[in-house]
Amino acid sequence: MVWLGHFNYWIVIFLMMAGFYTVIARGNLIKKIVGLNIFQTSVFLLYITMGKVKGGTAPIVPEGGGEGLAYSNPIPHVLILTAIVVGVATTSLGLALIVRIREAYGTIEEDEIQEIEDKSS
Amino acid sequence: MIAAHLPALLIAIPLIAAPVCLLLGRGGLAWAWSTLVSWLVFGLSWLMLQKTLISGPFNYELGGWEAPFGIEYQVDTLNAFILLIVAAIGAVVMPYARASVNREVPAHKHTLFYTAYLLCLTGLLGITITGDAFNVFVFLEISSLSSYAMIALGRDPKALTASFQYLIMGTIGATFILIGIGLMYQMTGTLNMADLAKRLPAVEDTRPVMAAFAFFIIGVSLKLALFPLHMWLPNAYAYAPSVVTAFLAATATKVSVYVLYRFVFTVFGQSFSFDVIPLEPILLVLSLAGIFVASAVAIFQTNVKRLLAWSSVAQIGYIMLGVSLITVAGLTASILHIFNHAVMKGALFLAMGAVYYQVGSVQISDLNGIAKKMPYTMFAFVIAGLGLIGVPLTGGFISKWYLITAVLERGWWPVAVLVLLSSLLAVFYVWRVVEAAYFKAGDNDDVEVREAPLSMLVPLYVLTAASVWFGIDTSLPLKASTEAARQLMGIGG
Amino acid sequence: MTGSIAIIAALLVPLIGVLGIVGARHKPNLREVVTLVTATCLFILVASLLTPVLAGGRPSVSVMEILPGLELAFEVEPLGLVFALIASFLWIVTSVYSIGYMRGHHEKNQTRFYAWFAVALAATMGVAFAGNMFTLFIFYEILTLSTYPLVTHAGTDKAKQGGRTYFGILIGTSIAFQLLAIIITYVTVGTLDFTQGGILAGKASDFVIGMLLVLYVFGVGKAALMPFHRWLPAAMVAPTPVSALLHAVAVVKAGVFTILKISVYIFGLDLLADIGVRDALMWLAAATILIASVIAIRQDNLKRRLAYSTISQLSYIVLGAMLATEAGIVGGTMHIAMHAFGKITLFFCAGAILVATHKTEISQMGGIGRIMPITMTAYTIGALSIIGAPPMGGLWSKWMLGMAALDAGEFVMIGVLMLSSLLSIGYLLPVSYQAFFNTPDRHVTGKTVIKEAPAFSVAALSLTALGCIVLFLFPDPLYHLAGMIVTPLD
Amino acid sequence: MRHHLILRVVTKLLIPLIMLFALYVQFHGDFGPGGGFQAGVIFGSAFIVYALVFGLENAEKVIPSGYLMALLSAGLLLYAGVGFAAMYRGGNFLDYGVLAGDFIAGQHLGILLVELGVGITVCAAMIVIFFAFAGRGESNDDAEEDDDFPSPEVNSSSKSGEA
Repeated sequence: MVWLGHFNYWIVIFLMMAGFYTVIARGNLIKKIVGLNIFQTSVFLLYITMGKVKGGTAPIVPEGGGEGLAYSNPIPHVLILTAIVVGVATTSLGLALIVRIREAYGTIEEDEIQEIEDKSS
Repeated sequence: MIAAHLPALLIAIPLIAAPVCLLLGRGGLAWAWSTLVSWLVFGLSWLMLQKTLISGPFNYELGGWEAPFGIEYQVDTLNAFILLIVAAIGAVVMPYARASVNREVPAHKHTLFYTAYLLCLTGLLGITITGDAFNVFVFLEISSLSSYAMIALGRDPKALTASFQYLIMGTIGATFILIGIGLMYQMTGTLNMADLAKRLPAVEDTRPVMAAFAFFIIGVSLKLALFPLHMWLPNAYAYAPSVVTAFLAATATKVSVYVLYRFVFTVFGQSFSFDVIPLEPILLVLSLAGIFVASAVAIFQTNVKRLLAWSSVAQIGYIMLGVSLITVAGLTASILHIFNHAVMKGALFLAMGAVYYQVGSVQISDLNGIAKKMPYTMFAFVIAGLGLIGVPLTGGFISKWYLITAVLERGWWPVAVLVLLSSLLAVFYVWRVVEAAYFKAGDNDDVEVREAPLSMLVPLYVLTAASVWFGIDTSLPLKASTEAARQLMGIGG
Repeated sequence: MTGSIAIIAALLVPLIGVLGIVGARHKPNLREVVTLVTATCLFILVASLLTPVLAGGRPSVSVMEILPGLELAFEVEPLGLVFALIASFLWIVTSVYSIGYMRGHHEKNQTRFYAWFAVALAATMGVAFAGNMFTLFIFYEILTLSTYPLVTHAGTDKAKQGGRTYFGILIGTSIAFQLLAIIITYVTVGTLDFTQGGILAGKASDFVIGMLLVLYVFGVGKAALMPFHRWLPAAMVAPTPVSALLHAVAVVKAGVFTILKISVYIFGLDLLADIGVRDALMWLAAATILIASVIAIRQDNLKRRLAYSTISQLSYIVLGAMLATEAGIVGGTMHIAMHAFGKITLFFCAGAILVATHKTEISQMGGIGRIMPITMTAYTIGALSIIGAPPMGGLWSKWMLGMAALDAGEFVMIGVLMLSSLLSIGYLLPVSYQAFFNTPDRHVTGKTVIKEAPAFSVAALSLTALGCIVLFLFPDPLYHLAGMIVTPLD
Repeated sequence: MRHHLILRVVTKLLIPLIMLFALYVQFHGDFGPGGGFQAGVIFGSAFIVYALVFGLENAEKVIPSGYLMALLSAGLLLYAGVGFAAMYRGGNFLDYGVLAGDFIAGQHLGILLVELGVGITVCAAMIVIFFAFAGRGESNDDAEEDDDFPSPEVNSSSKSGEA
């Protein structure tokens, strides 16, 4: 049951490896970006789940003060908000690059691009 | 007022300058603005280094929040020195950028280019100055994203794929760093570096901390292009616009090395990094392998920028070798080499930028006989190249001298021999270019190739002169790096 | 003028000369006048140091501290002074010679030639006056770098190839071996200052000291000890004045000078005598002497033959140092001077022949003595000096080296010296024979017209030939000065 | 999309609501969940929906890309401006406490302005990204090309102080 108790980590690890594998194994640039996103998302989950405090509520002080209440830790969420924005920026930049690569090479398959580059040099 | 707010100004000024630059619109205005800002930042970083050398490390609390709760900027000699390097390279490269960018980047993208440059500068400065682990990640991504964009502005379509590859690798690296930071936070509940350093020893033999260390180090190694995690670097540097290459080669990887110093020595602490985790043999082997493999590959490159990029990978090896010694002398050598290499490699890439400006190519075969047409540029290349080899009276010699002295102090004779032998590989790759430039007859003499404009030559010669100057008058870099190394090792103030 | 100012001036004068040379690039006459004036000034400056040194003084100056404990410092001691005097005096002569040669041979880029020449001389002065090993190394490398453009002056593929060998071996050995040795010395001893009696004694284990000696001797590639001698023949692609001054005097002598200096001031003779591996190095030097001589005999190209002769003669000096006796050092020092005058004469002659008749191969030189009598007479004088026959200066240094070998009980070495003298007769005198006694080529029969090289060149080579004789007649000042190296007055 | 009458009407109805909700999220951020990031994205989505339904050309008439650039910068400048104002009034960079008479009021004012800056920038960035990608296929002339690069960087920089 100890294993099950850490189920969030199992999810994180599974997603991380799935994403990582996609980045490495797929030749399609878009799929690479998708993999990268999955990879990043797993880390977001890692952060978010670590902020949870057993029995804690949302970290908003109720009216009249809430002495004795346990709150979940909001800091990981704030951090990961930033990381998500970074992820969005990375994704959009990556996609923008793919658009331009497609215009320059006419393909977004890595091996075909490689072939064209080898020919030109 | 300025003295008290130096750390904040150093980041805020380039940060706020970026949107202003965007608003300034097209033409020379954006360039003039970013040049002005670069020099301002350079002045500020100079003041800051002086301040730390005189009165020791100091902190700046953003938003007035106290240290473990708010974000804090911590300045000591080490990062003040690195900041100075970054700012100085920026200040020198910017006047050069005008002509080079006009040649290599389409006109309507100039504003965007300068905006991206300012953001990259902000990011690099931010990584270096901040005392908050998560902030490191954020600034790292700012600098990385803007450098991906700048690299992609290169003329060659290969710049796009190089940038994409860098983006993938860089993001994986950054995400690894993020995981590392997350695990650290989970175990200690703090993100402030000083606070982390206090709390980590209590939990240092837990697996999450070890995992955090591993993730972090691998992530940073990716960013600093430690062999064999360097695959993104050669193409990215080879196909980026010349200014970008010069700027990034001199600063980006160096700043990542700083992050490594900071976490290995300050945050995790020397005993954890080297006793609990066997970092020493790992770094030693990888850096030596990097030096030899990358130098050997450099010899066979046909594109001079690529050749220099491979040489950068090799030079990173020297820098990391200094770290693996875990002595004050080794770290001093390492930090010195960061400085000297930044100056030399900056000069070399600027020289190649000038060649590209006139010739439109940096293939060795297109450089035949170029020395007759561009004597000043190639002379600077030779001088900076000699620095790379480590000839006396250049900065490269000083750092190599220190490195070997440090290696011998540890009694690692074979390593010292290897380091010296590897210098000979540098002779080969530098001399290939020199021979082409000076001895081969030019194929197409009809093409009008003249000396580069003065606006490019002056920055080039500033860096070249610096590489010689700091080989003779070593007081500034030596004082700063010795002091920084002592602080890192926790000896003295 | 005080000693320290003279030292600094000696380093700066050639560099100021460079500015003058470059400034006068459009007026060849003015340019050459500048060169001559610079060379003369330099010689006067160096000569002015003679008085204090003879009085037992060691004028010194420390310019700046490059690294903590490592200064750019200069100190004039007898050995360095001998070297500097020779180099600066011969620079004047070579400049005169160059005027004739470069114009007569219609070389291109003459300004570049004169400018780098002056830089090389400045570096030579730095080597000669260096006060510690660190300073010496710096100027040693500058010397290599500044002569590279001279070696590759022609800019042809052959020049490039030669330059590659030259640069590769000299930079390679100095970085891989010499620098390593210097750093090890610094790490173990904590100083690199040249000190009478050496600095290494008692500071390191026998093994380390032995290894250091090997590293130093091989690290000084300029001494052309086999197997690192290939650069010297390769450097013969350079214009003849370069071969004459730099590759018979300044550069190669900087090499053996460094070895002598290391022997005396880093190891110290007492320590040196105890090092086991010294024997092996001595044998290597002996082997180099003989092998290079044999190779020299087989060369048909005059300059290459002279180059191998130089390799052989340089090893005399290395041998002198490795004997680790006072007489050996004195003999070595004297041989620096004697060989310099002899060999520069020979190179001048080779150049003069090239300019006047465009011949480079010995086999083509039949009867050339009738066309160029002065040149070939000078050649014979120089050759006799190298062989060590009276009445030429070369006799004295060989005499001293022979005595040193006797002192050290190395009888085989005496045999080597004898044998090599015979061999040098074998490779030098046939040229004279060919020139004077063989018939000229059939095609140029008819009356022989005397057609010497340009007057400047002839004057220069006559002067150096005369020098060989003068050194035979008055070797005393030199002997006195050399003696002061091992037994200082104070 | 010209014929989808229902879509057009519903969109027109929705857009003000989306914007209003965005403003709520924006200004309620210091009492409850919300803030500049979220609000910016929601506000931007109003324009994106408009562009989807009424076409890119019309959307660009509503908010020309020149304005977007200005907005991108303006948000960031507002953010940094607050920081400098705090510095000017004797506090540290971004020390909101000194902005108004007493500490609490200063904190309120500071966070409100900063979040507004973030909101503006994020909103503009989202729209710019959308326009850049959406406009790409139609016209490949160079003039369009510059839109794909500014957004990510400016976007990423906007949250630098936020972290």
